[in-house]
Amino acid sequence: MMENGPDLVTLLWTTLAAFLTLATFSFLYKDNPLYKIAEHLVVGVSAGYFMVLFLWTSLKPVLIDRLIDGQYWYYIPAVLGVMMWFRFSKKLGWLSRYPIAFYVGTSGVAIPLYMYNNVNRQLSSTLDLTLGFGSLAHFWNIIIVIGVLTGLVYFFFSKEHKGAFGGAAKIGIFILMIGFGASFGYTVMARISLFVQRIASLEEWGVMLYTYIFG
Amino acid sequence: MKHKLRFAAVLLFLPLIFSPLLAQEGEEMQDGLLAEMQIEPPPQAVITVAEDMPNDGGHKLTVRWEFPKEFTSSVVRFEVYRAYSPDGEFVLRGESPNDFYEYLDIGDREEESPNYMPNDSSYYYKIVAVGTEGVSSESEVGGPYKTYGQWFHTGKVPLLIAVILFCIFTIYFVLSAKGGKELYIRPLAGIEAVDEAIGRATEMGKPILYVLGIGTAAEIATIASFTILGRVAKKVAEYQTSLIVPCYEPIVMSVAQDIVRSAYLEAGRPDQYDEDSVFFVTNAQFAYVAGVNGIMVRDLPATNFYLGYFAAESLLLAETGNAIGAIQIAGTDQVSQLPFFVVACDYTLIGEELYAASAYLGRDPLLLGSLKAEDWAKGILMVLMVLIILAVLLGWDAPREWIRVNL
Amino acid sequence: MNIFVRMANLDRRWIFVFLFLVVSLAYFLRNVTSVPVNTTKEVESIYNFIEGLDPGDKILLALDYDPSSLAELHPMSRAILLHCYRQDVKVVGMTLSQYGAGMVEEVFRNVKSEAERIYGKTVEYGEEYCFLGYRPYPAFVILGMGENFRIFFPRDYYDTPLDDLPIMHRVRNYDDLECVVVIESGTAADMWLVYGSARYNMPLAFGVTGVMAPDYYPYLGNALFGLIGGWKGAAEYEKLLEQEHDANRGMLAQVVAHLVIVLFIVIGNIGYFVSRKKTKIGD
Amino acid sequence: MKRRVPLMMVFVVSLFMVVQNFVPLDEWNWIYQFLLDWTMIIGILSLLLGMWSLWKVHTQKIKRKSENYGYSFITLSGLILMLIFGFFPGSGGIENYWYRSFFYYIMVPIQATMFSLLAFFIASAAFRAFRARSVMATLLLLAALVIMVRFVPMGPLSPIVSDAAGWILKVPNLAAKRAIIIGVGLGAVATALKVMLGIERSYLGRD
Repeated sequence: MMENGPDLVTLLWTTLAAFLTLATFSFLYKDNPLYKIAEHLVVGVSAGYFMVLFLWTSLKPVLIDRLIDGQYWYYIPAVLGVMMWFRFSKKLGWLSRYPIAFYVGTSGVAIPLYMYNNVNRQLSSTLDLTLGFGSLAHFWNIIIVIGVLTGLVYFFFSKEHKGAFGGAAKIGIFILMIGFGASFGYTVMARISLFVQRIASLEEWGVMLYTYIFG
Repeated sequence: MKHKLRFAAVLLFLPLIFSPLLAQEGEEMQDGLLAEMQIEPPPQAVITVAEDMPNDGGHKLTVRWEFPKEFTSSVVRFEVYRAYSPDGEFVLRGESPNDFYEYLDIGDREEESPNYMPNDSSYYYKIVAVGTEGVSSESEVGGPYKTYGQWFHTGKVPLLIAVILFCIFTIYFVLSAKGGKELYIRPLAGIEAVDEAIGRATEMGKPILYVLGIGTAAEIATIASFTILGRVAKKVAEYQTSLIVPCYEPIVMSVAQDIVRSAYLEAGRPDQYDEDSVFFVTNAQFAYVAGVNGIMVRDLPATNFYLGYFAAESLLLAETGNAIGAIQIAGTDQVSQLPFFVVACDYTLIGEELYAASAYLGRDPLLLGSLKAEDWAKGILMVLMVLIILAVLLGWDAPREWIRVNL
Repeated sequence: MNIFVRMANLDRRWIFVFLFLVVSLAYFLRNVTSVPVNTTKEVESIYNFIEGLDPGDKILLALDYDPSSLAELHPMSRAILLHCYRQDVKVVGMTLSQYGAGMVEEVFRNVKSEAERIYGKTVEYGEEYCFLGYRPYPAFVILGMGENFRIFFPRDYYDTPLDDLPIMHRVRNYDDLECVVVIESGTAADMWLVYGSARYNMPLAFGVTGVMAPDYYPYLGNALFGLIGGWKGAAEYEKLLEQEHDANRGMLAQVVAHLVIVLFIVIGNIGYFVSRKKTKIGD
Repeated sequence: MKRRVPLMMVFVVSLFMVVQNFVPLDEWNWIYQFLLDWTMIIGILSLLLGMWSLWKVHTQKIKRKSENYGYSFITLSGLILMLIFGFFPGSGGIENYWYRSFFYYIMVPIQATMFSLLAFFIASAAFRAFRARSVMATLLLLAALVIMVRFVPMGPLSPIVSDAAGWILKVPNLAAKRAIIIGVGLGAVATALKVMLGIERSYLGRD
């Protein structure tokens, strides 16, 4: 098949993909029927896609297979999940609070995790910096520590940003802004490559079309 | 030649093997013969201990053995064998280099795994020193050694202390706030703007768009956003403006529906609540963006809120919102997305400010109390940082290790 | 309307059109022309380090990525491997990426034949390079290798005992290697820092994706002696090596895109300042 | 029953989630994994609510003949087709040819293109926002400019720019990120605690 160039079916699918790519790009100009088609199509298709995917690859092995297997304790989450459906009823709608409460309750996992990742680890890695005036690198580390401290001052809510405290908070927000600018500037590279990849896929389609027509 | 000799030796001593008492003697003599041919097997390793690895569920053992150092060059490697009983089947677990007398036997928790290593079981080990000439010597069987799970992860002591201290702070300040203690809270521009933004939408007769992000209902940022949504929806109900809440996740949608309905109820306008104002779009990231952007350019909301967990869609939403001239208030705890919100939105709640906002808007003393706790924690953290840095500069490194969490 | 006011309030669609055309054009010209890439210290220091090694020296190259970041990271792996082969530096390869072993093995084989073609040398498995394969539990592996490679890698990817590989003779742990270079798309980077560099203090360099790079700049100069970030970093290395390839071809589009954006920022600012002055006078 | 039991449930589940982090025992880990399965099962079963909502929004648009209602047919047919491809007996589920083709040739290109629009939006946002209006805006602008200009060959100036870019990424960028991350950590823990203790309960709605 490949020796004879692309087959018609693949070409048609790829043409559809190219058309939808261009339709999505047309949003840059303004909202228009082509974009509306692409948008409405992708919303419907993706919602269906995940419904099917989750049912076959998650719900079946995690719940249904286990229930068939006799792991009856999995009836508890199944019942909780079904309680969500009581929302369709006005009278029994409050039953859905049970699964929601359980679901929200699992957020407790964040307490040790955030404390470790965001606080303990950051504190330790700040303290691991070698400070001093001996070398430039060590001097910059002092600046980093000052930056972290002033940044934290900015996040104080119960103290008025006035006087020396206000000055520190001001330095803090300045450092935050430099950080934001840097991240913004650095991300440009990654975003441009996304666009280049789209052009590459359009080029691929063009080549395919050309070889199909002219051989 | 070698084989012939060995064969002859075996033949010679064959009858003796049948007698267990004499068998050993025979082996010794065989060894003597081999020594004559200068192929001496390496000495035996002696297993000293197999220790349970701490801080796990009991599926790892560290085997240690002793071996005369001067024979290192006569050994290629050590092979580690393990069995469930001293005379059971010994299975090769791994190898160790010739000068390393330790092996970490890592097993799996899952019974289905071929590498399954149940906890609370006894294990027996045998070390085979593989000699350079292909002759190896087995150690005596060592054991039984037990693995067991631990009740507490000792490396996490600093983490536990941090969590407990913070809990105490929070509870203390919440209780004292409940007691009616007045708390000062510095103004936040993003929060002050909320009323004005809703008012503007009312004047223009345009809707308000509220995006909860793409997190689940268990995401902390989403939970913070729920509270803010409650306040916004109440204002919206009072001003009789319309609200659009497109959702990414069905549970988030369900919660948001409850919140908006309650807000209308609280504002005394339950009849004004439109069930379809909170709806599901899709749970594919960029399809969701396509949908929300479509809503924006067609319904032209006057005010957009983006509060919660956001990934790459942050700028796609914020730029479209900017193009339609909406006032935009954003907030997320995702550090990588903050720059885009800061650049493209009118007001941005940076990180912790998002969590604080839910307390601000409510002016609920209970919620405000926790802000005070956060400030105290920050203060202590800063003092700790400075003190430890001073200690380290003075050459005392120990405090740095005290606060380190070792996973 | 005054031209400066117009400059300050340019319709964003002009930017879109301009960017679209210019970047597309740059993309289609990728094989025709290229841009000079200015090299940075963090990449140069890796290049100079390897350049300064003696023939026969050995380095450890960990390719901890999987097919999803192949496009961005492969040019780096390729450039570093080629450089080592050119300098007759021997490479001990490994991966800590669960889905990467097969792909990484292929990377080694492909670059081997490419190096043979370009430099006319024979690059032989076991002599000039070897591939140890994948092991789970990255933290343990990195720690273990600080004692002896054979603890976690008694045998290589092809099940050959390490001692049967000439390249591994008298290589015990990090001390017997000149440096460790990690091309990384996942979380193992942090572990290389914490369990590798902090504990064993070996010279360590990273090649990471563009999104990850800003997070590792802070380690430059202390834990890391060099850092290659994304396409640009790879392009720099290719340029230093004088082996311009994929990364350099992609650079033209990147450079013009950045130029366009900078240009529009400048236009916006000029328009803003001049028109603001005018209105002030007008008031 | 309507409020107290859910709040107690939140407390118990939350507390378990905190404590299990410190207990490496297998039994605890098993419960933890089991509870994570619960969240997955509840999440997937409630997808039905999402589907229902999507269906209702678009059928009502059609019924009311509101603006652009014609496009709602596209959404609904996309949804129904995918469900048929995936669930029709004997269709092969996720291996179904049409299901996969719709994914590869409709979902992937549109989503990837949507993502790539960021290249343009990042440019227009930079153009509009990077004006030296105030000290803060100027710092933002300068930092971004230095990082972007790093790409452009400028002869003898290049090493200076690359040094400056390196410094920005290394010093203020790190300090800024760390301060935000620590703040987020404390805020998130406080919020999670408030949820656990039932102080923050807006997610339950009111009666």
